[in-house]
Amino acid sequence: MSVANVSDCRPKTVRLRYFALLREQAKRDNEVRATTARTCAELYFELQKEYSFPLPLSQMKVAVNEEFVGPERPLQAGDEVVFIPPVAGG
Amino acid sequence: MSVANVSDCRPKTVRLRYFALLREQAKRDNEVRATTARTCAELYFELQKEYSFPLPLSQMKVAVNEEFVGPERPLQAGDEVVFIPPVAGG
Amino acid sequence: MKICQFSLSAEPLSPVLLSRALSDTAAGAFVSFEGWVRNHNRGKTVVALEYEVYQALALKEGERIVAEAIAKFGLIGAGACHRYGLLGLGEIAVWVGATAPHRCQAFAGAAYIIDEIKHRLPIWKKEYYATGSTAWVHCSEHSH
Amino acid sequence: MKICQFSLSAEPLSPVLLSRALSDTAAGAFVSFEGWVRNHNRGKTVVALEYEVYQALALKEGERIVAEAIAKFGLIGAGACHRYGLLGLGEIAVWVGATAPHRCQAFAGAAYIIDEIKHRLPIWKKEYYATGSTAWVHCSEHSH
Repeated sequence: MSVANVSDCRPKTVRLRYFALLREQAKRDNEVRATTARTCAELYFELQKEYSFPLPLSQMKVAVNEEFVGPERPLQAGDEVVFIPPVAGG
Repeated sequence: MSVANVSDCRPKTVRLRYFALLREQAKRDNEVRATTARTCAELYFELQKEYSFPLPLSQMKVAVNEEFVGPERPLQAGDEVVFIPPVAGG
Repeated sequence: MKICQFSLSAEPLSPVLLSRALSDTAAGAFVSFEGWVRNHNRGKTVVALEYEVYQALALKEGERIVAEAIAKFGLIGAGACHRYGLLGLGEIAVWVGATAPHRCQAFAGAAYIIDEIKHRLPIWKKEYYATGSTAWVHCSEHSH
Repeated sequence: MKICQFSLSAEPLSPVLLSRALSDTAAGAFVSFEGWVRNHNRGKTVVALEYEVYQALALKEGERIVAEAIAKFGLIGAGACHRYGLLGLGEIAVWVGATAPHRCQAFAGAAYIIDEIKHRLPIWKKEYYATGSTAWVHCSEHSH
């Protein structure tokens, strides 16, 4: 295991915000969470187990620190992560 | 010459209204006119000579009694005839 | 009942009042078009416009155009109003509004109405230029 | 300088004020789109809507969408405003406006902005039905 991976596995603290369906399902609109997830995708799987989110990751978009990112983006301590269920403007 | 054609050749009185370019060229916005023209097209040629209308009939639309008609429509006494130069709504 | 309105106005147009007439809680989409008097056309500086209209025929043709759009695109309602007389820069020369269940219909309907108005309505436009000259322009020579 | 505006509002939208911001005497054409809260969707009677928005990201994404439309279609200006919170029937959920020298550009620009808003803006819609039930709907399930 490389040094980088060891570093990735340490728990880090991230902030989550929940909207719409996810907010209702998680029964909260934000949380500060210590996680060993290395990527946004891994974090979603962790949350999905805990809150029984019905939507697969493939239907979500992901934003970190107020910008859209891919699901494989590595998580860093202090990140604000938002999983975005299907939207409906207009 | 048939009876109908004899009838067509008698002078009949029509009312004309002029708009835009034709109004400026004719120096009037309407007139009552006795004419032997049998059709709207013939009437236009008559007017074109008198007022030097610059536009050929092919660029005009014709309205009789507040409805669009073809240029070959027969003229009848009492018709209100309007030759419509190219329009520009909007 | 479908709302289908066409009018001519010597006074400045009010988009608020015109669109209010199309209010309908069955409509999800509203599209409006406004033609504004702009300060240039074909390379010339325009200072004002004058519209001259053959009212009786314009009202009939305008209503036909709006009714065609409603039928063609399944609109819930549509309306248009054309200004005439002398207009200054920035004033609204024509207003078109269309409502529909879905936005594609409303966009297509409004575009149809303004296209047909430009080509079919017996109304004429005189441009007043900064040079002092004027010209009758028509829709094959320019477009908004 | 091109006008490029996107905003979110908890209060009812005013099309007059929003369009006034786009006034420009170089513009010949103005097209606006309004999304209205309608009384039905997918066969159900709707009595109200609620929009929940991720404000910080929605403002950035909304501004990007409007800027893209200006660049793509050569608009003179464009703007959009999305309402959030609880809305009653007939209220304006979203307003889009685009100005251009010619009408094709203004129509295409306004249509682009609303299409992108519906698919990209991080905003969610909950429908309240006459039956007392509610549902989060998204843009693959319905359209205006």
